[in-house]
Amino acid sequence: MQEKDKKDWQPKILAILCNWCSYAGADLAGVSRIQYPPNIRVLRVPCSGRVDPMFIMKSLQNGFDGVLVSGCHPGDCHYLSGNYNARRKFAVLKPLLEYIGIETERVQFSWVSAGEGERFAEVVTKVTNDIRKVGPAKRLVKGVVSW
Amino acid sequence: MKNTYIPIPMKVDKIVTEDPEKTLRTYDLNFVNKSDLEKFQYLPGQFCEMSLLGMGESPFGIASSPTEEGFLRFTINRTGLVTNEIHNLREGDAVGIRGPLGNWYPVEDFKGENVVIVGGGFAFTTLRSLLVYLLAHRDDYGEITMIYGARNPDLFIYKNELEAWLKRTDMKLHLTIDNAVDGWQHHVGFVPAVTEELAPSAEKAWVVVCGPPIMIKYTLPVIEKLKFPDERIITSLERRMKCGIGKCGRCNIGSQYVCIDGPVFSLAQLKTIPDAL
Amino acid sequence: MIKIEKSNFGTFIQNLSADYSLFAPVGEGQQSAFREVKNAEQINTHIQITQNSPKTVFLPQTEVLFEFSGDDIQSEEKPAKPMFFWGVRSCDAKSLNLLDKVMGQSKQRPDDPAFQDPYWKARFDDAIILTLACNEPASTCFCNWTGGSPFSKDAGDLWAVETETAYLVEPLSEKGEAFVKGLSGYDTASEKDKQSIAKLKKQAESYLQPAVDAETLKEKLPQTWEDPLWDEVSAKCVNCSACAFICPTCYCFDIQDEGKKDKGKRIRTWDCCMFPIFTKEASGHNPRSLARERVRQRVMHKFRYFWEIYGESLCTGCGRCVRVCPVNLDIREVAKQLLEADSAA
Amino acid sequence: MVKALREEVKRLFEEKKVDLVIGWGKGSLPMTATPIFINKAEDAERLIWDETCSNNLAVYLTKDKRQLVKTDQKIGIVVKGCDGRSLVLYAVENQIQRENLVIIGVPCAGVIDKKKVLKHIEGKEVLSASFEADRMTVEGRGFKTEIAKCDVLSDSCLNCNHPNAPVFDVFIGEPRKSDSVEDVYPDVEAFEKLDSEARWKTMVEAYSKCIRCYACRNVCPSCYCTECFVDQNDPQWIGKSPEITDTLIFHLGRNLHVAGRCVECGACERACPADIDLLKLNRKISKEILERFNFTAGLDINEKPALASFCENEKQDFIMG
Repeated sequence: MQEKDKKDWQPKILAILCNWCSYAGADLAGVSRIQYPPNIRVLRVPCSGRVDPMFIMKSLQNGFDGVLVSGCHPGDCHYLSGNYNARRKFAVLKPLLEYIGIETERVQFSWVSAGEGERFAEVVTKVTNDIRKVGPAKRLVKGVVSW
Repeated sequence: MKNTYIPIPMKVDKIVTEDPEKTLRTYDLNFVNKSDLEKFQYLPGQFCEMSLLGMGESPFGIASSPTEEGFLRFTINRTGLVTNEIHNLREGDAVGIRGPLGNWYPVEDFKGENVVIVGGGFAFTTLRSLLVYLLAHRDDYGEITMIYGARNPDLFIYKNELEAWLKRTDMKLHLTIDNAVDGWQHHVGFVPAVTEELAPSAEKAWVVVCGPPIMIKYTLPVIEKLKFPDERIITSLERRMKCGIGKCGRCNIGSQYVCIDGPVFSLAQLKTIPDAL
Repeated sequence: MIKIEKSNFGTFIQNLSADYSLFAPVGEGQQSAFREVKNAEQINTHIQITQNSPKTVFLPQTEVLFEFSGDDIQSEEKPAKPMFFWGVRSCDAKSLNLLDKVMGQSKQRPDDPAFQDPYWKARFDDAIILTLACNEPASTCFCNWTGGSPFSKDAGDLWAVETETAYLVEPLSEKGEAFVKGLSGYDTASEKDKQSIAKLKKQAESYLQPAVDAETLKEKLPQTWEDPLWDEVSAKCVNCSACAFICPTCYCFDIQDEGKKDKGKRIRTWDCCMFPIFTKEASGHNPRSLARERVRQRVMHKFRYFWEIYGESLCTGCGRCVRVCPVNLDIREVAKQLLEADSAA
Repeated sequence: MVKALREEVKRLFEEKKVDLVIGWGKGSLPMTATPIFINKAEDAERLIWDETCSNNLAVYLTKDKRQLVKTDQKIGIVVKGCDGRSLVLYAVENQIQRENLVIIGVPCAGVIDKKKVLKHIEGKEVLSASFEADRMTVEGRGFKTEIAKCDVLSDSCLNCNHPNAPVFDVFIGEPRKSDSVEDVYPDVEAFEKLDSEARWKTMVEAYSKCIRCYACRNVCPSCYCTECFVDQNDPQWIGKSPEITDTLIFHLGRNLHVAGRCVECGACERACPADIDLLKLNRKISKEILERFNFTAGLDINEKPALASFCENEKQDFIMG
């Protein structure tokens, strides 16, 4: 990739949000007109427990530069324990992806409640900035794999 | 030489929804290039691989008859990835086909003889092709009898044509449904039972059976009882296919490849193939 | 028969690689395969048999059938230069001929080019195969079961024997004839060389185990169809496709689309009759849903079905599957068990 | 040892405690054992137990192989430590009826990885092999070599703390004292120290060799889904070709599906015809799970797998603060 392209490059980030907390948090950020980078595409899921690690790996393979998964704070899950189960999955997935050499910034997790519009904006800003720093995804991207 | 894996470009000309559930649709396809139309020579019983770029290919029996010029007809049941996508097509959309593939019903051998056609469900497609072909060359053939069954009246395909065929005097069409419903004026009962009841004569006759495996399984003994010789009992097999040209291996049964040695087989042939039925 | 001194081998290979895409055995053990080489140093000249057969070049595990963009379809069949294969064992040379019967030709529609595989033909028809006699067959080799032998001249365009100091080469086909004519500056093999061939041949053949007659097996197989022996032989099979993917004559493939509707490619990629989904239909029905049926299919296809169509076995006895099977399901043992089985006719 | 095993199995048949015994028999190649299924006392003579018995036989109790095992049939199964752990996993996951199973434990000092032997002798063909306590001798045409057994042990055996089945009905000989390896994952730690680019490069190089034969999955006792995610086609999760990202995602997906369930028997690695260090990723996951959740798969019949349970207050340092 050339320098020039790099300047114009905008990261594409998939935000997988749970229906009950983080999606509502994003909604609140919106109606409160809180500014955050426009780089995320939102995928709404019933619960962070619904997030199959395959979703995350497939997103990277199909060209997303990063994935953010956000759910209810521990103890707040609409389904009582969905986010606890999710947390265990992520606890394995994250170091595993790092281990094979996927930049740690690319896949991030957060808890954002329905009332935390401000926090949602902060999370998205941080993730976007992190991914900007590491640049366009090239590993695990189908057709673009590079060393 | 043209690459045989590259599909022939076609356009969807007409779509007919066959059943109220909208799981069966009939597609008339036109050739985009006239030269392809001229080259496409087929006979009833053959099939094509229909191709949607980016989605894949699926094999379908040709429901039109070579005597109907200018288009190809396919009736497609919505079951999987490709068929789902085909059901999303609209008139005017582009599709591809590869074919004609496979062998055909032995219409030459039928000449001067009686033909009994037994069909069930939406596997009726190539039987339609056969019937239209026979009717177009009506003088070449003896009596034509057709028994066609469906679970309920809604599930018959080509309903308009069925109406017309019922009225014809130069053929006999018997329709049957599994369970009686109000207003139904034809047979009631499974295809094997109705076939047994009608007992078409095996004298100078051929029988073509096509339908779901379970129907074939129970119809063949009935037909054998009617004294049709195995060589004159014709059926069309279905197997999972990919290449359609006898290479990729998945439709292999015994030493035969359903896609190139079949799909049309006589019972005599099938009896030599382990586990074909 | 011409003689290429080993001292000249480097130059010979160098010249060859200028005119052809030159493929030869490369690498050791599990990594060994036929790969394109530019010079003699890259070639593994002492290998008994490569783990990956030359099939992987003619029918690659995955290849693009065509790429599409909108309605536009582009395909590429022809390799830039014709291929020359150095050091193919006779079993593998034979396997290419067997594959050609399926891929390059069509028994059912011999005259219709629509039933020939254009990608296979583009590679195989112009390729020159040099069959290198097998001086030291491995203990897993059983080419003698199905009509082969370490020094067989039945397949290939050229035939060569490695002696202590040289490679002795003779043509087997018209293509080979023309190739040899195009060579200059090489001696003709002497009487003494020919004697050493006879000696090597005798020694090589002595390494092989006694043959089981594949033709008897072929006759026997239909009787075994319902035999409970199939349960026994298939019991340990885990239904992976290591045997098939490593087999020089397994050709089954799948066709898949990758990419999106408006831009992507149609690829083909090896598939295997050991996988349950290989034959699973959209309705959910599977004609070969049991492991026993799939193992039986594979054995029957190699030793019976192919024979019914083409008059010979589809197994060339290279022994790769024997070596690679994770549960040591040895096809030779299966064949012997089937032959000994007391199956009712 | 082998004699005791045969005697024991014979006794089990004679006392009608088993209808079928799954064990290892002599294979058709040197250094190779093969799974055997015996259904009568006299066939017990075919059983062997040595360092070549590398298959994890638990696999035959699940998958397609369920057809081998009829309901109410009493099955005896010979198990090493890791195979025994698979049986514990099966019990936890309700895949077996414990009461129908006679677990025959054998003490394991590690099995050899044939591929390592072949590398040791540079790809030459082994025609015969013999084993002594800590050495093996391999012979072929024109060579005879002695190899230290520790050089050719399967990777999975190098840091193994579980040489005996955790649960058994009969044990042949004395359970082997565990070596109590403290540092179980030195290989993982070493790899973690490389920089991200080097790790990625290693992965791409390793997994580019994959031919997608699924031998790893099919010999894996923890992989017993009736339909694997790679075989699903609507939606199709993974492209079927050995394209590197599809291949990697297949392996990662499989690794994650066996996370907290993998008993690290190494069957995948030994089965791989492409010689990929498949266990590397499984071991990374096992290490994480051990460190975070203090859990090791297949040891306790009453403990749920790590990813099927949770604690409310556990470390969540990987989640944004």
